Amino acid sequence: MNRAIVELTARQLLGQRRSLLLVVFALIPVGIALLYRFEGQQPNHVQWTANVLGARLIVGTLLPIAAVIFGTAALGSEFEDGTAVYLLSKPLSRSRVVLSKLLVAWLATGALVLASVLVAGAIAIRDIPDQGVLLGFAVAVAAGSLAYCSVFVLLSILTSRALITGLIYVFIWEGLMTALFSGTKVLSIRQYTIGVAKWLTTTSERTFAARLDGPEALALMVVMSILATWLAVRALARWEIGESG
Amino acid sequence: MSQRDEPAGSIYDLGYRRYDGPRLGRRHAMLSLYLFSLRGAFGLGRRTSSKIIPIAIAIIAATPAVIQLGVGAIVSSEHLHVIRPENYFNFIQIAVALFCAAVAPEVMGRDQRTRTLPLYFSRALLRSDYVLGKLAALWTALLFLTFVPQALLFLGNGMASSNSTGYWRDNWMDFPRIVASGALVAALFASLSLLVAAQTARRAYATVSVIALFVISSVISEVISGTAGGVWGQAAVLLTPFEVVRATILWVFQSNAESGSALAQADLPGYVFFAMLCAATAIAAWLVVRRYERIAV
Amino acid sequence: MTATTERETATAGAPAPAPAIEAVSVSRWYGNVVAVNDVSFALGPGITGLLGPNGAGKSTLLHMLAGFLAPSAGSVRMFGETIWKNEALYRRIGLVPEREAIYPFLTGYEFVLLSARLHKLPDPEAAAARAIRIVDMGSAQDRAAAGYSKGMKQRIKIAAAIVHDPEVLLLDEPFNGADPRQRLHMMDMLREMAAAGRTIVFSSHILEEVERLAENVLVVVSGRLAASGDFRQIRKLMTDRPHTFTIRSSDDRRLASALVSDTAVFGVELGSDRLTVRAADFAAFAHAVAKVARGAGVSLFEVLPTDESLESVFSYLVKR
Amino acid sequence: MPLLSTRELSKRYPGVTALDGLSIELEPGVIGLVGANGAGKSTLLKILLGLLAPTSGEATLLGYDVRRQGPELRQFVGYMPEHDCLPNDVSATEFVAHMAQINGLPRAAARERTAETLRHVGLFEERYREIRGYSTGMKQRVKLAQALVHDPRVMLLDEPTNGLDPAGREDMLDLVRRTGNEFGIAIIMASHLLGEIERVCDHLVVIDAGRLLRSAAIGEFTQRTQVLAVEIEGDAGPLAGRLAASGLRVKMEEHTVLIGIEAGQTPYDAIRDTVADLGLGLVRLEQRRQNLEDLFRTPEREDADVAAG
Repeated sequence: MNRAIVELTARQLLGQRRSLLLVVFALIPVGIALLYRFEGQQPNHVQWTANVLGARLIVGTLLPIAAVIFGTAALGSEFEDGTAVYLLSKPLSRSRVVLSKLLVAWLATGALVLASVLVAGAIAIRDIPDQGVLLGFAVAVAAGSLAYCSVFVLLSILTSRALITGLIYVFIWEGLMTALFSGTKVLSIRQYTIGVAKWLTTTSERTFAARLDGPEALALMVVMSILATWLAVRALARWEIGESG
Repeated sequence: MSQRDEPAGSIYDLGYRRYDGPRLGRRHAMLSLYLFSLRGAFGLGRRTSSKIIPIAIAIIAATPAVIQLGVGAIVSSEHLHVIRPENYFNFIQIAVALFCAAVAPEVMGRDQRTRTLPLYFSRALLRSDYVLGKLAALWTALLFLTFVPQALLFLGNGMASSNSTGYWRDNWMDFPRIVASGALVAALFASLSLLVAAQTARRAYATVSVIALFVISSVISEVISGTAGGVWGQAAVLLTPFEVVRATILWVFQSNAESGSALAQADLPGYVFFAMLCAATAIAAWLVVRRYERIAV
Repeated sequence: MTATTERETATAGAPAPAPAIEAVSVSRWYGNVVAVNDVSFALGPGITGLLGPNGAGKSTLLHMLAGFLAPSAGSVRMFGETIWKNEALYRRIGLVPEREAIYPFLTGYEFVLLSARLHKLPDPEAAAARAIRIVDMGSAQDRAAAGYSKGMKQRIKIAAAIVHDPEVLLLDEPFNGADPRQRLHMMDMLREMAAAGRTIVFSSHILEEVERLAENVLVVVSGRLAASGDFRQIRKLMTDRPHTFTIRSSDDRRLASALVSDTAVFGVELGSDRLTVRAADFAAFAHAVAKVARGAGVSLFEVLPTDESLESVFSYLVKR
Repeated sequence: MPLLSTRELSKRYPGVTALDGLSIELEPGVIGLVGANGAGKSTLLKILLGLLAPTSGEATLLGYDVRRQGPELRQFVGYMPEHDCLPNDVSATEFVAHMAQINGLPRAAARERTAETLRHVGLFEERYREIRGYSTGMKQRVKLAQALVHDPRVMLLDEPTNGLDPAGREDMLDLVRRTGNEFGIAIIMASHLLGEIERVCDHLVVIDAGRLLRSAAIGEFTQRTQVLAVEIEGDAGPLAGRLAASGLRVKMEEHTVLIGIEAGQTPYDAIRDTVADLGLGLVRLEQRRQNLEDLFRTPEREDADVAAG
């Protein structure tokens, strides 16, 4: 890690209009949780919180969108703007550049989504025992952010169209293909995240179900994160400037 | 040169020539911009790869009409109307959304991306003319999805009918309704997607943002409808352009929502949706004009 | 200093230290397109101008020198070490890229400080302040870079590139966007840095500036090295091109007939108010002209060489 | 009617004054516009083009008020920006014809003039290809063509040679010169390269800190100075020493000796003879001209310099 790069990236990611947009996004689950609290008609709060708020809104929408935006912007925007050369022409190893960028993307995504989970969840679940749903999603989201970000940082080194590619992965692959073909779940960070969340709860299968077993989901998530990070380090080490500069 | 027997031969001046013809001003400029953008929306005059997506989506949007006509021709039954005009949008809504996502950034952000805006704004054109020309272009392009297939379907149905005159007499009211609903749908989608596309010069961001607008508004609307009761649950359908458009079309055709659908549950009067559509279109268009009035070039 | 001692031990026994920059049979191709073709040169302290038409391979070459592109064949060395994938060498290199992009949210000072911190300088604040003073950006250092003009961006980029006091400075089109005053200032600055023993390479399209600044030029044409060295020496090597002078004098006609008989001259043309002389040997003519004029009793008012500029050398090399 | 006239034209941004009460009057011609970065050059161009509204003051171009008669005026204005401004997925023909129509030309006329203008700027077969594949030089030509296609009465060119290599630069300058002289279109050209201005323009406007520094014919900026420059092969020291000893005021610059001429002095023969006596090679002998660059140097001029030395 390099402190100067970490600070730079933090300002890069947080000081822009898109971050404000993301904060608005993160407030949407909170708003919906409020609505649920005062106008809701569902009898089972744990079920609603886990399935609708947690799995659908947060893990299914907010988390991947925040991760794809922060993850591809952390390093990708440097290539796009032509500022990457300032980092790469310094006596520090390129693996440090990647790790510093990844760290900030992860922290930004994680903090935003975690805040949304905890606040919205606390509102929705009310005061009954929550069967570990809040804790489960909090931990799962923190881990899921890392997996998503490492993949998106890798994408941003490999292609200049990382944002589009990332969204295709999120919406088409994870959203559509996994719904149609169950086997693709082993390549879906969304399913890993839900699997980990489920593992940490004590809910019944009828209240809240996951497609992957907890240990299996966690193992896949770890493998995916490490692999993506390793590939990103390797790709940046071999990176060459484009013909246009 | 008056003598005929002189050998014929002249050297012409190929130097710079002045232009003394008419200069047609703002209206002509706007019209040219409109036509150029409309052509660009379908990739005409561009490389093949820019034509594929818009034209493919337009074909997809026409497919239900073609199938219905085909079925009508084979079965030759007056009463086999799989697709009623008021339901046509349900078949093509995804195509319309994708078309907006693919084409709106092409229509709107392109000149910002390539920094062509200063060339437009330093010509015989006002900034508001520019935006209105672009809006009109996307609106017209969308009519090829929301109106043209249905108009063809209507005409085809009439001609395929064993009793054409009777068909026209019974159904003539459908035609103005098709026109009105097609125009309204196109207007809302054009202004909303241009508003999003106008916010960024980067094409990928614009495409993604347009899709995000449609997906996220649908998810939110659906979640709220399923979660909350009362006024909130009712009003949730107003949050997504798809339901607003669907309901407005039903209102134009004086028809009712299918029982069990979100609209049926919401049970709001049709004019509310029509008003929502008009208001959203106008506000979005105004915001785009405002953005371009202020944009520094 | 550690880097220097390491190098010294590595090359212990070698008589001469390795040149600051050395390209050994460097080629680079993209698919079937050869951008740089078997180029070799060595550069030491002083200012070198890198010239070439658009698309001749200048940027590719500069990017290879900067370690941003791997040569497809051959090697690029700095102080005897390969630059490709050798981050440690950046301690001794400063780089000013062509694109004007700077982080828009940083102030000029923060940008230079970032560079100093990434170099892990012991006192980054002092180094940043010093570099900003050199480029004379003190008055704008606390403004966000988003509001800088092109010339200001160039200067702050140079400050960031020299913050660690590098021995080698590579600049890609450094004068782009600079106004006349900034150009003068930047030229003086580069001259001073070269005088202090640094190796400076810059690319430029503005031949007048290269002519004034660079002692040494590298001319790249179609991916090949077309010429290198002092351009005046290069001009002298072009023996198939006569040197032309125009002369104004008190009596052009008499001077003309006197010059015709001189061996150095092979053509004289009498114009309305001046004389055009073609000579095979530049130096021989230069040595002859004053003597011949004195012999003929003619006063010389003006003697101008007409195709000795870098511009004419360059266009000759490109069209060859 | 003057080409351009501004009265007390100002543009202020929060904290920055780009134009500060600029008053100028210019007759048609090829006019160079020079100034330091941030001196207000591009602000002036943008105000004339209607891309920016002035804070106060007035400006008329071709007799039209730039603020109140913008669209009418701009039918007769061509603008070539400094930056890239071309879409890359259409052909030059298509783009330039479109721009002609945006400027009010009917379709048929737009097509005809497009073909002709592209020929003028030197684009031939390639004009039907996508702009994406063009070289920098070709793109600059398209940019010039779109500014010229509607036969404007005045063209505003911002750094027209930006990014061009020496040959491309030469071609572009030639085009600009022809446009101004042969086609009779007034040109206002902003550039940082004084050499270019000197070659192309017949009038120069210098702006500094948002105010008019000087506006005059080019010739007035490049008058001869009272300094002779003698460049020789090899060391100039001995020559300088001899000439100084003979009572001339001299100064040395590498291979060149500068000699200040006082009224009535004609040191030509002395120089010739000294060079011949010392057996030196005479490379260059000329009376120095004032340099446009001197405008941007610290105030002392070369004359004063030599006089002092």
